[in-house]
Amino acid sequence: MNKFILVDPGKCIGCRSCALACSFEHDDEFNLSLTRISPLWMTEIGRFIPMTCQQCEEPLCLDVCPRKAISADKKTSAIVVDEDLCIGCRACFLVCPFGVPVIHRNKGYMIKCDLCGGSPQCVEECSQQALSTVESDDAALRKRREAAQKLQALTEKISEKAS
Amino acid sequence: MNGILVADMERCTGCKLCEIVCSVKKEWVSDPPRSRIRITIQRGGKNRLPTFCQHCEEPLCAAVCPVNAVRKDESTGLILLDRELCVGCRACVSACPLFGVGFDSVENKALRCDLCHGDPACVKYCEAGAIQYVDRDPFPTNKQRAAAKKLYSP
Amino acid sequence: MLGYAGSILIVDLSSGKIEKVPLTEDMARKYLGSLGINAKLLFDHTRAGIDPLSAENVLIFGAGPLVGTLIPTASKSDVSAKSPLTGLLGTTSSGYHFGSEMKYAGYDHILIKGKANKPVYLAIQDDVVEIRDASRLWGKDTWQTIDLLQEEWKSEEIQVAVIGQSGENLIRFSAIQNGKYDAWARTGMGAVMGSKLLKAIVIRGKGGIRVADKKAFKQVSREMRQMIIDSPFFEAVSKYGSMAAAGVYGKFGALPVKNYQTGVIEDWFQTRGFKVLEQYSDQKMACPACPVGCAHWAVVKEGAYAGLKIKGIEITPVFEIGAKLFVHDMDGILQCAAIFHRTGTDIVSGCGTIAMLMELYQRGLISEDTIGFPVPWGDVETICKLIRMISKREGIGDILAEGAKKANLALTGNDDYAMTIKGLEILSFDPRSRWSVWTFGILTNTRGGDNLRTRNPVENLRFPSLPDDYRTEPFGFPEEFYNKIDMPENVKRKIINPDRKTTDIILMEKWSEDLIAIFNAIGICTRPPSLQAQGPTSIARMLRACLGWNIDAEEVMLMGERIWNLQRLYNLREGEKREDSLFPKRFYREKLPDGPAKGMAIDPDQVNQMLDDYYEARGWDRKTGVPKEAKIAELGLGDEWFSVVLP
Amino acid sequence: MVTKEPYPLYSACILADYIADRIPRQRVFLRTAEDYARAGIELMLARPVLDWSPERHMLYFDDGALRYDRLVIATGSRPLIPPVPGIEKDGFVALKTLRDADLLRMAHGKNAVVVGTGPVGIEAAIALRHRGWSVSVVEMLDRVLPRLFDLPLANTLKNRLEKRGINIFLDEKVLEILGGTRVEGVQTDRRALPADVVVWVIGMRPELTLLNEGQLLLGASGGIAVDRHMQTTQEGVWACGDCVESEDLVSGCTGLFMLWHNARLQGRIAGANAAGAGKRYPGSVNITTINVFDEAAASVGTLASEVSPGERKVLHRRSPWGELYLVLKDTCLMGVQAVGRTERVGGLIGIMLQGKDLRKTLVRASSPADGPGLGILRNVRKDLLHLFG
Repeated sequence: MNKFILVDPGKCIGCRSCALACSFEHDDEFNLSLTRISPLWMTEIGRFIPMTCQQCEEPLCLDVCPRKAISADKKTSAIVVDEDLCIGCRACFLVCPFGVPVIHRNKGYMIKCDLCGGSPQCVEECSQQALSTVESDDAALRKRREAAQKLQALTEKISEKAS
Repeated sequence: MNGILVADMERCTGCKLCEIVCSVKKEWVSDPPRSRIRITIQRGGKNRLPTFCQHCEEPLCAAVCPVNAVRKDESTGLILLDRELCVGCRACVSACPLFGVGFDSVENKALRCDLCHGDPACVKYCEAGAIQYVDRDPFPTNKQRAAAKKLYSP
Repeated sequence: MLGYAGSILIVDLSSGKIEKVPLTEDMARKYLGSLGINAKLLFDHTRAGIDPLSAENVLIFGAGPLVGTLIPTASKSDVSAKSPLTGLLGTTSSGYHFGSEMKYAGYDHILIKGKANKPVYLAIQDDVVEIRDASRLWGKDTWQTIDLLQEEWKSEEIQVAVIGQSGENLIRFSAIQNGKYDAWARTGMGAVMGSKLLKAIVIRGKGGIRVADKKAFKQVSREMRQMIIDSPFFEAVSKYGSMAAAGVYGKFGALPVKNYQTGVIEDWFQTRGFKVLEQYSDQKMACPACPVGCAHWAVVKEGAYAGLKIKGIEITPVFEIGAKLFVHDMDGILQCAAIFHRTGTDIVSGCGTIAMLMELYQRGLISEDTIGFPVPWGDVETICKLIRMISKREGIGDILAEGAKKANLALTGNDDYAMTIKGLEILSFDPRSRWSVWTFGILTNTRGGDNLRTRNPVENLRFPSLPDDYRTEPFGFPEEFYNKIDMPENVKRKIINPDRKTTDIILMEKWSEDLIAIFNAIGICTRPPSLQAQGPTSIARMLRACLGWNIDAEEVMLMGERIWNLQRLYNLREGEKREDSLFPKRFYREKLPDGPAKGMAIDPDQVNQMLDDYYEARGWDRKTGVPKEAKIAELGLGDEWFSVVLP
Repeated sequence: MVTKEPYPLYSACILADYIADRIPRQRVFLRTAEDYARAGIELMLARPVLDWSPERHMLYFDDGALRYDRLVIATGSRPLIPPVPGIEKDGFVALKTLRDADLLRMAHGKNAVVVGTGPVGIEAAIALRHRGWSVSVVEMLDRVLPRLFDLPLANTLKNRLEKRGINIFLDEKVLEILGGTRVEGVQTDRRALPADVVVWVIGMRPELTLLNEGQLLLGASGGIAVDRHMQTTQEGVWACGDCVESEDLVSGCTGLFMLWHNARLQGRIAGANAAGAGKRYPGSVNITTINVFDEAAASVGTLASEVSPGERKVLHRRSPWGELYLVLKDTCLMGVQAVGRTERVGGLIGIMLQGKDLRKTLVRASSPADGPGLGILRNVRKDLLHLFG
């Protein structure tokens, strides 16, 4: 029942507020190379896609860490990094299917989304509601509900046409 | 110049050309065991894993070296080995969690990738494109882009 | 320095010398940021009367103190140089990511002087600045160049300022492209870059910007965002971008149809109004930290231009190509816009020049033989061909490349059909049908006939405003909005009349020019939602939180006035006269033939009177427009003033 | 910096190489006096501290005293020498310092006896063999390197040592050092061995002679107890190196882990924290590598003999390029020993740290991208699964 940041790429307008808020919260400066969330512009599909940690249920990064520096936070259930243990070997980056863990340029340890200890700043700064914090169970539920609504809308359309 | 090697294990064919190229470039002899990049072919040949130095930020190999022969070059961030100082104790070989350090049993010294000073030969010769030399700068990595492409393409 | 990156990068292309000098706190405190410091640098680094396309000219990129932070809409950067088109101050803003990337790389300003001996591009990665060979890029269009550079740098994250063939061939209205779809377009900055044989600037910054007070900063940036969202125009602009206004001007009969021959197009709203947007894409695109996201991603799905992908169905290309050149459909408009972007040409000036040619052709003042082919209104292929010819200076393109005014003179011996002010082609709506702060502003603008340096923060587009009373403009906002306007009470009472029916154009002009100068200097966008949300008080708050300065609203407005006067002094130094502040002749001579404003023309006497009053209000000499000594003393611009008055 | 050593920092780990003449003497040094001067450190060599007063913040020498605001104790370890008769004789060397190595190099004769088969003992034996001595090794326990390897791998190494002409006597206890003023032999409970030099390396103890009773809290293992920030129980006093007790990152046990890299990291952290930083020591990683006549062997984690027989599982694999020995407790990886390709030890540390059920890990390891550690395990997957039943 991990909490994570749900991304709605259809709403993102690529303003990078999330990325700026992220580095500001964690490092007190606006620095896009220290951000834990990056909205990327994908020309092929004409969408911005904010990429951030999915807080996997069984994270590969945690499995491969040669120093056990990655663990699930007890309070927020976010997958977090122990700065003292991390040796910056990038093994987590290599195995992460999303390429999310990155090395802090100045401090030498890995950084990734830690849900800001429970209230993610990127979500708060997103003016388009493209980001939201959800429990993974909720997400599944919401997806199902959306699908149901689409179906309903479709049937209504058809019945309108028929009448 | 500020880059690292990244291996695409799905693309690696296990041809070991990189090992030959590396040993020839660095040792002037075709001797794959003396290459700085190694392909570990797992049982049955199903999985192939190119391994090489990841140039960790706080490397264990430097920590265990009893003679300070491994040091971090502050300007490039590379972990470099001073072969003059190395006494061949293999502590770094054992300590590296990522198979990153090799051992030259001819000269009795550790072997470590120096990224050919920004122009890695293994990358140039890899036919399959399994080894890439990428910017180590985090924001936003091409890998994230590739993942996003896969995730959301129709 | 907090907020600022703290350095100015000076690159001398002649000698290859690259230098990083600190941006002093004194300079920042006096000229604030991009627009202001750019003007100061231009003033100091060039002699009076230089040839804009010579090695003596300098090209300056500047990003303001709030750019790169989370302050909503703070993303604008400014490019300045002596303009090859007007011979006066060249200055042009653009949003997108280049400005913030400059700051991340550690530079508030980049000043390029001299001239390379072969095509080069400038590669900036934080402290590592290199002048690299660009022979293989020379001759390529901007999109190809960007693709090649992204491939070379193995990253799509690099920010690129690049010129196309237009800049290379010194077209006087060529643009510098800011990425593929944005541009520092006006006043011919691309030609200055081209004259230096500088094909592109690639920038990649990994540094950060720190601010003075984290807590206060967070609070003020969130409040500002909320204020923008609460603006009466937010919904429309965030939904339709600047296209929200396209329909309104159509209704006023203020469209620049066929080079301002008329103001009306019957099917305007159906073919070129904001509703058309929905057929192209639902993807909005924003500049950094902007909650509005006024640009739109457009994909042409079918027809002759199927597959074309471009950002920004915006009012400018739609007005310029759709009305001025009379292109009927959005596909065609997008196709023309893409060619403008690819060749690196200013859409406004380009359309103004082509429209001039088309009108000459329509009136039989120029024959098909001279051009080589017919140039009927609204033909997309002809327009694209003309843009390409201009960008390569081929055939008639060589004459057109000099800008509408010079080309008109060269072709017919007079400039009757060149719609320019101070040599710069004017844009958008017809001043005869709507006289407002904006209209008068294109006359007083320091860079010539362009409106983006004067926007009335309380402009209300619901009312047509016809020029029987030149002094005032309708106000028309509810009381609560009046109370919200960020303006000192005494100023507010002077500008807006007591029963809140009208605003005083002259006083509002001065106010908004100073305010917009500040907006541009700190890098905040001038689109209506942010314009209505922010004023000197909120700007002072943001500067306090960000820079740690003890600054109040009064000082902010004084800075704006200083920047405006500095620009004026530069223009005076380069020889601007009062007589140059003149609308194109058509607006005085010809009445609008139809539409709601049928029969209207501009009265030259009224305009003259307005200018007198405006100079007076600015503390300038009533007749010559030279700033008076008292005003100069107040602003602390003594050195600059003496170099102009006693050269 | 105050030390009783007459030399600036040198590497104790490579004394054997120096003894074997594989490196010149100056290479043993890692720092020169100038290095300290350049860093602004006042170096006081050969100044043994005789007494310490934590209350008064004073250190006392035989000829003076020194006041401090903050203190970092890094006194290291001393050789463990039980009261065996004859240890005062010439030719008896407890190999610990550079001076001991110098003594050993200057020794004359033909026969050497090394007592103790820890890494130092084995390396010393090899080094002496290189110098042409006839070497015998005496070990009290049933195998060489008893704290690093279980019997199978220890036997492999023993064979290798014997093949190169080193005599090894296991399960023997030294009773007496024979001779007059000079060492002439060693008497064990089974035999008498001729010896011109005796190298005594049965272990190390923390060097705590400086401390008076109750000044600092000591741990169960006898080392100084420190918290995660390397701070002792005294305000303003930090301690690091061989003299402190630390936690093993792999097993979680507290103990003395006298390894160079642990000491070095502790030193950096203690120093930084004494200067006001808030760094945390993650724990010790006790990986030991040893070279036995150009074949490497390495070990980390728990030995099979330390796991109760009911839970213990062992996987021993031989291949042309070496041997791998995995120690499991139920389904968790607890220790790894390797001869030959020692990088496999490092590769598996991460998996040991996770402490996860290996069956789960193996089932999940479907992607080739999951790193070297799982790669090794996958190679022995069949055997492992067989082991788990």
